Amino acid sequence: MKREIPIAMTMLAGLIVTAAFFSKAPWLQAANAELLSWALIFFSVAFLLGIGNLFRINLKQIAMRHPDWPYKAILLITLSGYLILGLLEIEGFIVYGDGSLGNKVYQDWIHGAVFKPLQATMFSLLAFYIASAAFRAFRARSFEATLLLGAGAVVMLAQVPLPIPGGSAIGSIVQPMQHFLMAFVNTAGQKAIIMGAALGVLATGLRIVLGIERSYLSE
Amino acid sequence: MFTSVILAVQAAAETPLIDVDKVPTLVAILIFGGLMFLFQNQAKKGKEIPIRRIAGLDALDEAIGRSTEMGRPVLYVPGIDEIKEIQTIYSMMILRHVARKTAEFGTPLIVPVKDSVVMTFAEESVKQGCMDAGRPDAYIADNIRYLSNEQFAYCAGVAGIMTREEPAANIMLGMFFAESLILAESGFATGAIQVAGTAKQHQLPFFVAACDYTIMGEEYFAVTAYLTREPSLVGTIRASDITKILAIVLIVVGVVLGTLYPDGTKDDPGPLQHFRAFFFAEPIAETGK
Amino acid sequence: MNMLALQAAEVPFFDWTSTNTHLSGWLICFFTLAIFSFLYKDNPFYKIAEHVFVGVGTAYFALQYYNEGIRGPIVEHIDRATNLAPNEFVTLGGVDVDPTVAIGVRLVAAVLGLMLLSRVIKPSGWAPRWPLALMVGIYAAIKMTGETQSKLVQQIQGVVKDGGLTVPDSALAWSDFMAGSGSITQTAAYLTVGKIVLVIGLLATLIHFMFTFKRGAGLNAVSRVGIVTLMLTFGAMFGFTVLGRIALLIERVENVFTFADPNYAVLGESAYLTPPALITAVIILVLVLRKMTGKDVEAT
Amino acid sequence: MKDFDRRWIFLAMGIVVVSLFTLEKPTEMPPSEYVQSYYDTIEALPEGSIVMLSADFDPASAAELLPTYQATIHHLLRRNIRVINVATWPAAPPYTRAGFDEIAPLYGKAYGTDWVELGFIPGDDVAMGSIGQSLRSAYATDDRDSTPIAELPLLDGIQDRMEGIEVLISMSAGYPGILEWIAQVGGRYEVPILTATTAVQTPDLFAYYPTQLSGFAGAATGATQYLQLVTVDMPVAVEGEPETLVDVKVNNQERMLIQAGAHMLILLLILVGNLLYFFTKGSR
Repeated sequence: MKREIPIAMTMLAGLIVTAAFFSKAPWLQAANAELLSWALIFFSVAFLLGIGNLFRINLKQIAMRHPDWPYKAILLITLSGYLILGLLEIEGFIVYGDGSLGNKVYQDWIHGAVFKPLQATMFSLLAFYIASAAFRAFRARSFEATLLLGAGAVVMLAQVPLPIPGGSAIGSIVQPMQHFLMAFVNTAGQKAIIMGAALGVLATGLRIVLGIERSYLSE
Repeated sequence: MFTSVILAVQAAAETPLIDVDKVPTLVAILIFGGLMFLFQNQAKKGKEIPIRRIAGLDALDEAIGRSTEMGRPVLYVPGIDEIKEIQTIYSMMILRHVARKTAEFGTPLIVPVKDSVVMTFAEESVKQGCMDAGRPDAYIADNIRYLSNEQFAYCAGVAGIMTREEPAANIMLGMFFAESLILAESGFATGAIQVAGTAKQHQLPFFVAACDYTIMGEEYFAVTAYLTREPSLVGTIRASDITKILAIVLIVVGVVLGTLYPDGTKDDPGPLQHFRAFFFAEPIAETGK
Repeated sequence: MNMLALQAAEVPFFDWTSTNTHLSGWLICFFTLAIFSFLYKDNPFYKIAEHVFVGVGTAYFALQYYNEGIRGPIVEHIDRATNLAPNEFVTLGGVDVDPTVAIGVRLVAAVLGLMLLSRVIKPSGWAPRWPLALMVGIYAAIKMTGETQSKLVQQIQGVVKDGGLTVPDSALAWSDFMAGSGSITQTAAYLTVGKIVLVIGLLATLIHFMFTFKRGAGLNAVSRVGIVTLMLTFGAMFGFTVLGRIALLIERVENVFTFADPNYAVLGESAYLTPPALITAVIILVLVLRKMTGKDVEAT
Repeated sequence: MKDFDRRWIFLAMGIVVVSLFTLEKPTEMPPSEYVQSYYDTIEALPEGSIVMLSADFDPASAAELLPTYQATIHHLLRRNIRVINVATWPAAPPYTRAGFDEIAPLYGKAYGTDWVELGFIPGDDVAMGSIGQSLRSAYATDDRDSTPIAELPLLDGIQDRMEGIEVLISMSAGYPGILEWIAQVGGRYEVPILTATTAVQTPDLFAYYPTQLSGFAGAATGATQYLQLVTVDMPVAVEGEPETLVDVKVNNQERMLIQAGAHMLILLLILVGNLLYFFTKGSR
């Protein structure tokens, strides 16, 4: 019974959601709407579970005096500080001077002054890495790689204005090339990839909804 | 395709139970499902379904062989996603195959992981692989390494292993994101033979440009079926192939009809419109020429 | 270049509603430059920034999930349903439902949510499996139906819809193009060739991704066309990826330059005393000192 | 090659980007057909119609999407189109709040009747399915000050299954994003879809245009082209005035020049790297 009940639940939920796709029957639509709301709730709870994990791992490392333990402490302090501030704000314990500003003033400020620069800069590092890879690893060592680099070069030249001598001449050559590449060749390749991926999703989805695939239960 | 039948039944019952626009999708799911069951059963009963060899797969053995000759370790990166991602699960199956090979040759196998759950799966796969080779002693627990849960920190850690321990073969199979570029580049700079594979097409350009062999997109799943010979996987691949043939037929017929009879008239909308109405439940346009 | 600098000379020290203040300027510049310092070498500044990033990021996400995924659909939903006037209904997917039923059903979801939480206490118990099983079923079904429709059926439909290889009436004749009117991409010849390439490329790539057929010379040749199509596609993706990555860097540099305005300077209006300049100087100084004292032995 | 310190390349990239900031030479770029259709679809909407604008990005990709996001808000409000804002990425709502707080007063628009912020909704694909199935089931309150959504006048005309919504626009940075909107909403209900995407996602979109996607502004290039279209009849930038959309446009055009410089550097690096590779390969 330990496995049968969950599998039955998976199948029932999956069949209702699948049926609601094909039918406009009102009771199916209602069941579907409620089930989707349930999924949102479970999704959120599952995310919050991860925080417990983060605390456990980092507290352990601090206790064991891991070489990086002061940084782990910074992590936990910022995490709990922001959590407490945000909860107070969401639950309405913080009164603003100007009530018209909405209920996320402090959260938004920290988002803009701390989270935004950190995340954006973290990803902007990739501009440097791509430059380094261009020099050290992108080689026209095979027919395939040559085609790839050539197509990439055409796109790179055609996507920007070229403020150099002869730039407009280069532009008038690469732009039609890019158009052809994107509108026809790329479309063909993308469509084939998309259709293949859809078949993969279809296979997995069908196996789960019909209760054949059970690996997700055996963690 | 069966739109007309369903319309007739619904008209008789006077309640629209099935959304007509969605009938082609329903038919597609039913056809694919039927094929999948058919071929899975065939494969289970032992019917031989051939799977073509993929260049990247031969390269796996070659890369391991070369590491052995040079007396240097093999590095296996199983992607950076969690175990819920299907590519990670498949990567664990391939890891077992790689571990068997390295155990046979007596070559060390280093597996850095980003997720603690994936780590337990990786340990299990490597152990199994060593058992398959009849060399349980070849399993070295320290070589399955949890580096960091942070994308770039993990990446820096793997790059560090590449430069310090100089593996002669880097095998990267699984779900990759932006770090694919850094991994492929660091590995190339050390001169290792690199085999990479992912079904995530956005990262494939970097692998193709910087790796010796690349297993691209759907090939990734076929590799798994080829190695494991798991009947359900093989049957699924066969079902996908047949579905693709059906898709190709539909496309060819549609394109030919559209080219031969581009314009319909008001009285006779033309073969293309009938074709689309029949197969895709599309309403026939009122305005012919 | 237009740095979007504030024209008002008075930059406030701190204001909850703006990030164009002294305090946020220092924070933004510190975190940006600390992350960039990783390009030189792993160092304490980067580690501080990295751990703050994880801490703040996780907390921010958690608050969003709590507010929108638990508070909204459970607490506020039930609160709203209990406060309905008599004879009013809760609308669920277009159907009017009695409030007590709506509340009851949502309470079941809340209990299942708690069962999922029980993983904290007993990770291997049976309780978390129920909500997990429901989640997997719902997710699989919605993916399967939506993607089969949009990525398989409608993709085939899209190719067929074009009306084969015919070109629109608006297409330009080749002679007109040679006479100097319009771009080559509008000519009928170009569009026809393009459509042929599209159809052949698509079919060849689909055939390349077939694995369970014995391969002869014919199939191998078709497969080769598929590979060429794929490589050109990946090349296009490669070009666009470069475009995107560089755009991110430009924005970061621009953002830091905003605070190089003397209005943000401390102790006088000199560009040398603005956050970017001072923080860069401190980071470089510390990195040099660490190198001299041999504290940065661990290589990246 | 093995001993080459890649930090020299990092330095070169840094120098190119920083030095080109001194260039002040905005260049016009002709709009592509895809960006033109994005613009035209919004232009063709009748006044007073309702559009759903989904913010599916976070700070990591705001550099690419924020200009188009701001321009789209301007475009919609200027044409008296009403906007329902949703988000499937948790870090997106602050951009929505900031954007509308700044832009809406310029056109005299009021919260609740001209625009609403429903905020983030968890669940990726499921979230989109839920919004499409029933906006009222998906959201209990708005995100601005927790007003129950039944009290928002803008939502009066909205029924389940996307009825009442003329166009769905996604500012998409990846998963979940435009491809999921197409699958979960575009494929199920008959609502046209527009999108602005990051560069990485742009090549995917060609497979969906024009049948499943009515138009798109892809990458920094698409953003610049769209900004040019939107600002055609806007007053020119005034020195000393607060930031206007025209400033954003000029700024984006200037960014494209830096972009061009960086592309040249990358192409040069690929070229030199390959030459070195082929010459040293012979001597090995």
